[in-house]
Parts: sequence; structure tokens; C-alpha cells
Amino acid sequence: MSWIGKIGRVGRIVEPASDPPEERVAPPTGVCGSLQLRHVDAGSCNGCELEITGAFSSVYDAERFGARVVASPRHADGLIATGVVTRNMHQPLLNTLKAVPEPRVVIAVGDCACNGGVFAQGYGVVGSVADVIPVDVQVPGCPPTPQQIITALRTVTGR
Amino acid sequence: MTQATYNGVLNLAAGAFLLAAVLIVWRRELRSIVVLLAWQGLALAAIPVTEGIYHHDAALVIVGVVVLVLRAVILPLLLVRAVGTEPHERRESTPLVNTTTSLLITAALTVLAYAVTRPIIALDPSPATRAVPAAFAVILIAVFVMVSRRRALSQAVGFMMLDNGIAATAFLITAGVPLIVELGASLDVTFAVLVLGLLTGYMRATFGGTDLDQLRELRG
Amino acid sequence: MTTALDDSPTVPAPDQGLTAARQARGQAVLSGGVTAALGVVGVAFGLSAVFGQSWHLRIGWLLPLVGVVFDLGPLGGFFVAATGGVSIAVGIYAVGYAQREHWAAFTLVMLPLFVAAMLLVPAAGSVTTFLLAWELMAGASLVLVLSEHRREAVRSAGVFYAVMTQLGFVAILLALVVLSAAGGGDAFATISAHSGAVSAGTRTAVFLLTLMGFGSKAGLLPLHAWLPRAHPEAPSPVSALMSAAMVNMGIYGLIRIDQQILGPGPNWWGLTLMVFGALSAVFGVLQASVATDLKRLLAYSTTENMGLITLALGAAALLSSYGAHQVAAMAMTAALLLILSHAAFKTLAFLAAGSVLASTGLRDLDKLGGLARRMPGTTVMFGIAALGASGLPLGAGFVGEWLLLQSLIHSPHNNNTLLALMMPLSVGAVALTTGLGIAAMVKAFGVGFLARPRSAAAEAAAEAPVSMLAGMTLGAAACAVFAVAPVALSPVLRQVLAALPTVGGNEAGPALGGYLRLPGIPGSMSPGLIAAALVIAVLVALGLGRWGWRRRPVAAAAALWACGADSLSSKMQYTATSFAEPLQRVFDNVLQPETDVEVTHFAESQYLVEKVTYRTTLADPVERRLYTPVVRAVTTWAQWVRRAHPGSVHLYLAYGALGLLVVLVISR
Amino acid sequence: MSAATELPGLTATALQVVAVVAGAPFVVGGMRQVRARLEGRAGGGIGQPWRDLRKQLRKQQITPAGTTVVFGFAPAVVAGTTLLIAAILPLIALGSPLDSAADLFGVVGLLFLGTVALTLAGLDTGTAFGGMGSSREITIAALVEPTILLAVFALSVPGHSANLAAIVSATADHPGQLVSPGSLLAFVALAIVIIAETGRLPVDNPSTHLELTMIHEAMILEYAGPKLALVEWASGMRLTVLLGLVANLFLPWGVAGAHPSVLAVLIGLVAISAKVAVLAGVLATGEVFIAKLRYFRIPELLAGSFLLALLAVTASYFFATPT
Repeated sequence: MSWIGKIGRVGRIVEPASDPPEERVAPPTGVCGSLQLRHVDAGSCNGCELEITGAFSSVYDAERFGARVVASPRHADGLIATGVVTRNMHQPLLNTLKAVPEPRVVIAVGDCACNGGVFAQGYGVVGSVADVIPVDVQVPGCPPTPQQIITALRTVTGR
Repeated sequence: MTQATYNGVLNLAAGAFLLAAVLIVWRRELRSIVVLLAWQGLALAAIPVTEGIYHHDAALVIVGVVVLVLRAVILPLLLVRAVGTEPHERRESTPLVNTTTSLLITAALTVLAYAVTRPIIALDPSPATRAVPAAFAVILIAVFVMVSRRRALSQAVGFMMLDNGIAATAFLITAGVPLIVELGASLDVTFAVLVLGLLTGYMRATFGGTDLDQLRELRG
Repeated sequence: MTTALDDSPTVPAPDQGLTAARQARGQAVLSGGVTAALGVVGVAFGLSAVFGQSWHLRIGWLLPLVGVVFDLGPLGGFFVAATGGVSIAVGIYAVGYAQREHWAAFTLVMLPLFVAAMLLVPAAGSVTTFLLAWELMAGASLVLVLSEHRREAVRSAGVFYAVMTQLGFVAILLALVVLSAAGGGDAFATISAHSGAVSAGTRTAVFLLTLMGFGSKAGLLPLHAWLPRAHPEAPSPVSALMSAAMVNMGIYGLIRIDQQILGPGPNWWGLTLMVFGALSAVFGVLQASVATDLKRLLAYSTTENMGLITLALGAAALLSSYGAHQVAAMAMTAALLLILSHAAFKTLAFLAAGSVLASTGLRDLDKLGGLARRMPGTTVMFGIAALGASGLPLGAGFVGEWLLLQSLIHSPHNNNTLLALMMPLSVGAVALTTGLGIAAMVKAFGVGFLARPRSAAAEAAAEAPVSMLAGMTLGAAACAVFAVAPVALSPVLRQVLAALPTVGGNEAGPALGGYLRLPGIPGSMSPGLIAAALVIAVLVALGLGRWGWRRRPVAAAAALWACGADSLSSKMQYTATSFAEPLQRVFDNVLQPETDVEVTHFAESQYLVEKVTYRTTLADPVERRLYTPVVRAVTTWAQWVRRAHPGSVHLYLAYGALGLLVVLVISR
Repeated sequence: MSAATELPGLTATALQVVAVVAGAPFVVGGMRQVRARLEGRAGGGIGQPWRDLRKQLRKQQITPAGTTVVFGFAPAVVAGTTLLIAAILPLIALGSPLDSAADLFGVVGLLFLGTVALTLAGLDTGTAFGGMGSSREITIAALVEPTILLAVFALSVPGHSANLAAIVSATADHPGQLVSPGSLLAFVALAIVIIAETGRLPVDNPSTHLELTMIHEAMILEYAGPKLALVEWASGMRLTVLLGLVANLFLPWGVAGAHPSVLAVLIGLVAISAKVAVLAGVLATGEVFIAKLRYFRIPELLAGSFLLALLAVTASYFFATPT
């Protein structure tokens, strides 16, 4: 019972939504207001993971814009890739992309994913995500804030 | 109150009475067990109150109120006090019979109770006697709880369930026991609980726990 | 005899290979054809007997003193027809199977004999004839079980089966002898005429003995142990005959002797039947749901179904002893329906398992898999059988179980403690049986036939020849009829019900029209309509799925999702063992599995695991608890007896003389 | 009866099916929304599942290597059985033309048929997770069956029939039976088994991302695009239909008669929608407070519900109040 009271006292903790961004990527057909993503850590330092977790947390609540993270790439409309592509994760990344049904988007989160960041030219590094697979949306920042990530997601979901 | 509502309320009380017993078997957290016991006391009190109102018997209503105060308020409070302060005391450490089995045993006991109380119902098939099996089932379940639990406190709960069951049977078969008898019984239980509370306290002080298996070590 | 056994099942030398092959083919066709023909005859006679044309035949010279008496009534006709139906399918199937498996001539001869014996049992009209036919059936089945006698497992199974079936025969023998002594005659007709005069004690004795004898034949707990041993080891057509037709003879005996001839008994008879039935059903299905040997699983499922049938019989007896004839008739109808549907889907299941065995040499579900692509026909057949066995709608078993449940929940319970306690518990038992049955069948079909092959042998599986498929198709057709249009059976069932004294008259039974209506109770069901509606609904669902298909990219095939890795090895699949592991854990204290896990570490470090071996053995607990002590006792006793056999002729003569003296003294 | 009188029953049934098909995603969305609000989030809105469905229906269809027709048709079978159940149940009106074709046992059978189809599909993929999900699902189903049938038994005692219309109308005629212990215990038991059968907390977590904790989700990991849409849709419809069943079994008010007028049908529609909405809200609220049960503690839960169902039967036998 005390829990209900607590819920009542806490109330809504979600940040107020800013109005949707103007520029849109051409969304995959049908993806209006609904975007399931499979997250692939291609070799990240887990900084971006923390921020992504924050973006889907109660405070930023990316779900209100129709974005969700799913377990199986078959259920997904695209990948949300973080980190530089290491040699060990190169093939898995390609496999995962192959497993996503068409039409699909790839969202690269963080400097490493966009341009290699601090790990560029590392001996175990194949390159940035864009070097390996076509990337539709890039979210710069090391790490990007949840707000930036959500804005990027909204450019796809269009909400 | 009309016949129908009387039937309904009485059956409902009996059902809730039995349900509380079943849930006590089901649950393991001592605190929730005590809460369930309070609910059972409420259901128990509902029986004499209903009968009193239906038969226009003031004494029964008073008995009911007394039962309510004692069994739904005071005794649970005492037990809550007795629930250990240290966290590992909060749960019934794995009972001697695992939960699934004890639930099935409870089912068997209930069916048995229904079977053996058929003659009583056949004797005088009034709504009150028709609810007797539930009360009797609670008695059997209480005995089973006392047999199968380790913690002194859950044994105390079992003991009080037993007493609840006896009281309910009395209320249902004879249209209510005299006030003084009920008071005496309830006082006994109160003292029993106080003593148990003390005992558990001492045991915790001595052995650091109220797992009754450890009492075996008392043998010289 | 010896020549027949030595006739080795190896491929003959190439020079006379052609002729030998043609000869083998001819033999197989002959044997299978005769079997099927016998089946046709059985169906014809059975149906004609069901519809009132009673056959009576007495052959005086065949047996001294009493002669052989055949007397086929509606009840017997029902079982003869059921057996015949099974035999037709098996006969056609055997044509292909015998060639593929290079059956010995001896086996080819015994198959029709076995069928003939089974057809004679329900037709027997006198105690002597019945016992004769019964023993013939038992002997023939034993020989057939032993037909692959070169394997050790087969031999031990044969010994087990021989002992149990003979003990059962002894029980039946005693019972029937006592009965005919009390009933004042050898013919069943005479006995049932005088059955009123039989004393209560005798009735009880007869009931208990027959329950033992027929129960062991029907594979009821605790006398089921021969089933899961003999059925897997026998050649699959024989398993089908035994599991779908022979076990029914036990049920036939229970109905014929205890209900038809002895007439309605005291209500504890029905109670006993219900208890044993419920125990057998739950235990059988529990063992089936954790079994990994396909044929063993099916054998345990036979125990389960016989348990359900016995439960229904008991319910019918109990209810009619309380005068609830309509509900009793429902229960009896349920029993008859279950007998038929079980015969159909169990034949089909064993035949399908047989073609899997013939093509892969595997019975172990943990090694099977991926057959759906390699043996599509067989897979469809087994799917139909499994659906029937799981008692779901569109399955053969559904109508029977539905009726059984209805009869249980509609039993009049007011002011009767026994019924009020018995019925909910039996509903619980039946429900648990159904649920676990679904799990067992999903395991058998899903693990054995779907997914990817788990061994090279399964990889190399090939579809069964036409004749085998044809035999299975018959069974599948029967399943379909029972599942969708039980109305086809209603005249037969009405006739059989009318012939049973324990359940009321002709009109009491439920009406199996297009709608299945319960007598005097608002309740009805229409499997055909459900099937049609379901087809429409599935089409509608497909339509929903096609919504917006124009905007889709072209459909594609892709590799399985391996969590980013390149490929999944077929070793990563769930096996039958792992599939049933949760159930095995839940029912741990009933099944009592013996599991041991060995972890071997690397020599370098005890923190690095080199390999882990997990071994679990599920011995039948009843067998372990009950049979082992008995067998031990018997062996020790046998040791004592052996002491008396020093082998000296004089001593044996002395034994004889002593015996004679004793007899003389007593009979003085 | 002539076609003229038959027509309303048919239309009501058709309306029932359409309402379930259209409403199920909203039920799921509403439950997610309630949960989001209780967690202090804004939530995706009630229409979110509809958006997901529309999108999935327009996506590419992928056939995993080595799967058979079983995998291909399982979603349609699940959805089909659910649609059929929706047509049979007295949700809006009593006089469904299929009412006499299948009683409560038949409905339970159809429900399990759908479950079996999906389990076979999970095994058919031949992946580790698929088999795992199937094994868990079938185990739970096997343990649910006794409870659900005993609950049916308890419910069929007052109306002396397992026929749905008979039960509903019997309860509507004697509302006094609702406060009897029998029906209360049956209600609790049925609620538990429905939670287990529809894969809600605490038995299964519908929104988990971790394969090892999945039951229902693990079986459908390989589905993509339209087939996935069908599966999700079907599971939503299952939930809706079962909630509607419970609502009308225990609160049978507002259900139109056998040959209803247009107004009655509308009232029935509004009533069932309101009941389902309330039940779904309660369920979602409850789920906020509980965590997923350890898999091998689930048998305890089901044994408990079995006990409750058994008590329900015995109670409704013995408490039979003289009427």
C-alpha cells in the first residue's frame, strides 16, 4: 500500500518533450511513430551504452516517441550501433544487419561510431561503423547526451 | 436481514475464513502471515455478528465484537511485535514440507474435512451447519501448519488458527457460546501468545534464532 | 522351429539375389495380405454382430468334453470390428515393412495367426474357448515380440513379457474357473443366466482376479511394466497390433465378465476401477512426458489411455450403481469412443514410428529431428496421430475426453459424499493427464520430426515406401473421422450400449448427431462445426496477415539468427531430454530420476573446466519398488526348490509315490 | 427459427470478432500506458501497438533457413483459434451461432491448440532459444490445464452446464451466487491461470530483452514482419478475449440476449469494453508491484491455484444453498 502512496508523491518525473526536430531522414516505409531497434556494441567503451540506457529511462522516456529496444534483430527496424568496429565484432555486425528485415535504418551513436573517435587507427580496429555498413543517422558526441540521442531517434520516428 | 443475504454473508465469511488459512499455508513471509491471521480473525468475527443480527441476539453481537477486537487487532499486533527485528527472521526458513506438497496436503485435508462433517450437516442442514466443514478444515490445516513449520512464531500462528477454527465451529454448530466462555478462551490465547513472545525473545537472545530444530540441542 | 529361428535376416548372395528378393516380396505380400483380409473379415463379422445378427457356432470335435463355442454379440462384435480395423492398416503396412526389414518367414507366418487369435477372443462364447483363444493370442504375441531375438534387449523384454502375461493368464484362469463352477456351466450364456445365484464372496473373488488378469493385459498400474519393455522391442507393426488392439482385450474382459456377465456389482467395484484408472493415466502420461525413446513414449501413452478408459468404465459402473443411468451411459459412451480413437491414433503412431525406425534405425528422440523435410508423409501421419493422442480439438481423442469430463462434472452429487469427493478428484486427474499428454506429444512430434537432424542417421532419412504410407493413410482417415464426424459411430455405439445391462436402456445414451447433445443436460458440442469454423478463422487470420502486402519488399530467406555468430550447430538445439527437464524437476519426487554430473578440470588449473558429463536415468519407480523385491524373493525361493532336484531318478519316483499316497489319504 | 430472427445474433457475433480484432491492440497499449504512468513516464500512447502492427505488416517477410510449414502457419493458427474463441464466447450477446458447437471445454481446447501451434513453431526453428521457450511454455500449459478445467467444473455447477450461455445467464439470474465462496475461489483460480496462460507477470515478463528469462518471447524470436505482427496481434487478442471471458462469467451484466435489438447490442459492446478496460487496468497496476517469479517457483503458484479451484468445486458442492 505504501508503494501506491509513493507513486502518488513522486508523480511524473519525465522531462517535458521539446517540439519535434524539423529535418527528417527519409524514414523506412511504414516507420511512422514506431521504431524498434536492436543495439549492437561494436567495440564501445560503454559510455554510449549508459547514455542510451538513460535515453530509454523514466526521465527521458524515448518510448513516448515510439522508439523501443528489442531483443531480436528480426523484430527490429534497424540497428543502433555504438563504438568503433573492432575486428572481432566486424562479422557479427554484418550478420546482425543481415538479420534485420528490410526496410531498415542504421543509427550510429557516439564519436567512435561516427568517425572512430579516440580509437581511430587502433591496431584492433576495422574502422567506424560507416566504414563497414551504410549509416543513416549519426549522433556525434563522446558520449552524446540522452537528449541528443532522443532527437536523433525522433528524426526517424517523426514524432 | 433476509434469508438470502444471511446465507450469502455466512457462506462468504466461511469461505474467507478457509481462504485465509490456505493463504497462510501458501505464504512464507512471517509478517504477511500475521496480516492474513488478522483477516481470518475478521472473518471469524463476522460469523457471530451475522448470526446475532439474524437471530436478534445482542449477546452474540457483543461476542463478535470482542472476537473482532481480540483476534483481528490485539493478537496480530502482539505477534507483529514478536516478529524478529533482524531480517533473516522475517521469512519462514524452508518449511519441513515444500510449498507445493503442503498445498496439495491442504487440499486433501479440506476434502477430508468436508467428508467427515457430512453427518453433522445431515443432522440439521441449516446454512450455519453447512459452513461447518470450512471451520473444521481450518482446524486440520492449523494442525498441519503447527506440524510442518520451523519458526516458533509460525507455530504460534498455527496455534491461533487452531483456536480460530474451534471457535468458528462452536459458533456455527451451537448458536454461539456464552460470552464468558469465549472471553476465557480468548484470554488463554492472549496469554499463550504473550508467553510465546517472551519465549521467542529469550530463544533469540540465547540461540540467535527461533528455528525450533535448534531446540534439539537442549537435550542433555 | 529351429530352422525358422536360424533363418537369418541377412541380404542373400547376389547370384540368387533377384529370385530371393522376389520370393521375399511374395512372402511379405502373402503375409500382409492375409492379415489385412482377416481384418476385413473381422470388421464385417463384427459390424454384423453389432447390428443384431448374432453369430453362434459350436465345434464339438475340436476340444474334448466341452468343444469350442463361438458366440458373437454386439459387445464382442464391437471389439472384433476394432481389432479388424487395426489389422487391415497393419497388414497393408507390413507388406512394405517386412521386405524392408527382411522379416524371417517365421514372423511372417505368426503375424496373421496373432490377428486371428485376437479376433477369436471376443468371439469366444464359453470359458474354455475364451481361455484357449486368450492363450493363443498371448503365445503368438510373445513369439512376435521375440522375432528379433538376436538382440539382448529383446530377449529380456520377451522373458519379462512372458512371465507377466502368464501370471495374468493364471489369474484369469482361476477367476473363470471359479465363475463357471458357481455359474453352473461352461458357456457364458449359461453363466450370465445363473449369475444371480453367484454368492457375493465369489463375485468379489472373481472381480479381483479378473481385475488383476485383465488389468495386466490392459497395462494398468502396477501391472503395466511389460508394456514399456515389450512394445519398443517388438517390430513396429506388432507393437501397433499389441498396443492398439491387444490391450483392448483387457478392457473387453473387464466389461464382458464383470459388467455383462456378473451384472451390476457393488459400488466399490466402480470405485476401484476409477482409482486404478486414474493412477494409471497420471503415472503413464508422466512417464511418457519424460521418456526419450519414441516407442517407449508411445507405450506409456497406451497405459495412460487404458487408464482413462478404465476410469470411464468405473465412473459408468459407479454412477449406474447410484441410479444415474443417463450420466452412466455418457461415461460408457466415452469409454467406447476412447477405445476406438485410441486404437486409431495408436496404430498410426506406432506405424509412423516404425517407418522412422526402418529408415533411420533410431528410436531415441535425442538423435532424431529434421524428418519433416526428409519424410514428409510420415511426418504428417505422426502429426495426425499426436494431435489425436493429445486430446485437443480436431484430434481423434477429443470427443471421448470431452464426454468423459461431461459425465464426471454432471454426476448427481447431492447428499452423496462419495460422488462429491470422487468426481472433482477424477476431473483433476483427467485434466492433469490431458495437460501432460499434450506436453508428451509436442515433444515427440516437435523434437523428433521438426527442427534439424541431431545425428547422421537422421540426416540420411528417406521416405517410407508406398505400401507403408498406404497402411498409415488408413489409420489417418480413421483418426479424421473420429475427430470430425463421430456421428458416423453413433449407430454402432447405440447398439453396444443397448447390450450393456449396467448402463440404462437404448435412449439413455448421448445423441451423436452433427451436434453431440448430452441427454437431459443443456450441453452440446459439434466437432465438425468447430473444424469448419476453425478453417474459416485461420483463413481470416491469413487475410489479416496479408494486409498491406503490396507495400512490402520481396520476401527473403535468411540464415537462423545465431546471436551474431556465423552458424548454429545442430548440437545447440533442445533435445527431448532438455525439453522434458522442467517437467522432470517439477515431478521430481514422483519420477525419482538418478542424475549425476561429472566435472573434469584441466590438469593445469582446477578453475578451468575441461568437460562436464551429465547423465540421468529414469527408471520406472513402480518397477523398482515393487518388482525387484518380488523377483528377488522368487529367485531365492527357486534356489530352495532346486535343492529338491538332485537329478536321481529314484528320488523323483519317490516324490511321485508320496504324492499319490497323499492324494489317496486326502480323497479317502 | 427464420433468418430474420437469426440475423441479429450473427451480426452481434461478427461485431464481437471485429471488436476483438480492433480492440486488442488498444488493450495492450492501455496496459503499457498504465504501467508507464505508474513509473512516472509519459508512455507511447494507447495507439502505439497499432502503429507497431501497421509497420510490421509493411515490412519484409523473412523465412529462416530450415523451417517448415509448421513455422509458417503457426501464427495464423494462433490467431485463428483466438478469433474462433472470440466468435464463440458470449461477449456482447448470448446467441452466438457457434454457442452450441463448443462449450467451455471446447474453448479451453482451442486455447491450448493455439499454444501448441506456437510451441511447435518454436521447436521448428531448431534454435536453442526457441526450444527453451517451447519447453517452458508447454510445461506451464501442462500444469495450468488441471486448474483451468477444475475452475470450469466449479463454474458449471450452479448452471448445471458447461455451456457458456447457460453459465452466463444462470449467473445473471441468480447474482447471489457471486458472493458464494465457490465462485470467489473459482475467480481467483481462473485469474491466476489466465495470467499464466497469457504470459503476464509474475509468470512471464512480456517486455523482457534477455533471452534467458523469456518464455513466450523466446519462441517467436525468429518471426519477422507480417508473421510477427500476426503473433503479437494474436497474443493481444488472447489476452483481450480471456479478460472478456472472466468479465462476463463473473459480472454478466449488460450482455445482450439471444436475439437482441440494435440498442442492446450497442449496450453490450460498451459494457464489455468497459469491463475489459477496467480488468486490464487492474492487471497492469498489479504488475507494477510484482517481479517475475523464479521459473521453478511457478509450480507453487499453479499448485496454489489448483488448490483454490478444487476448493471452489467442493465449496460449490457442499455450500449449495437451498434455492
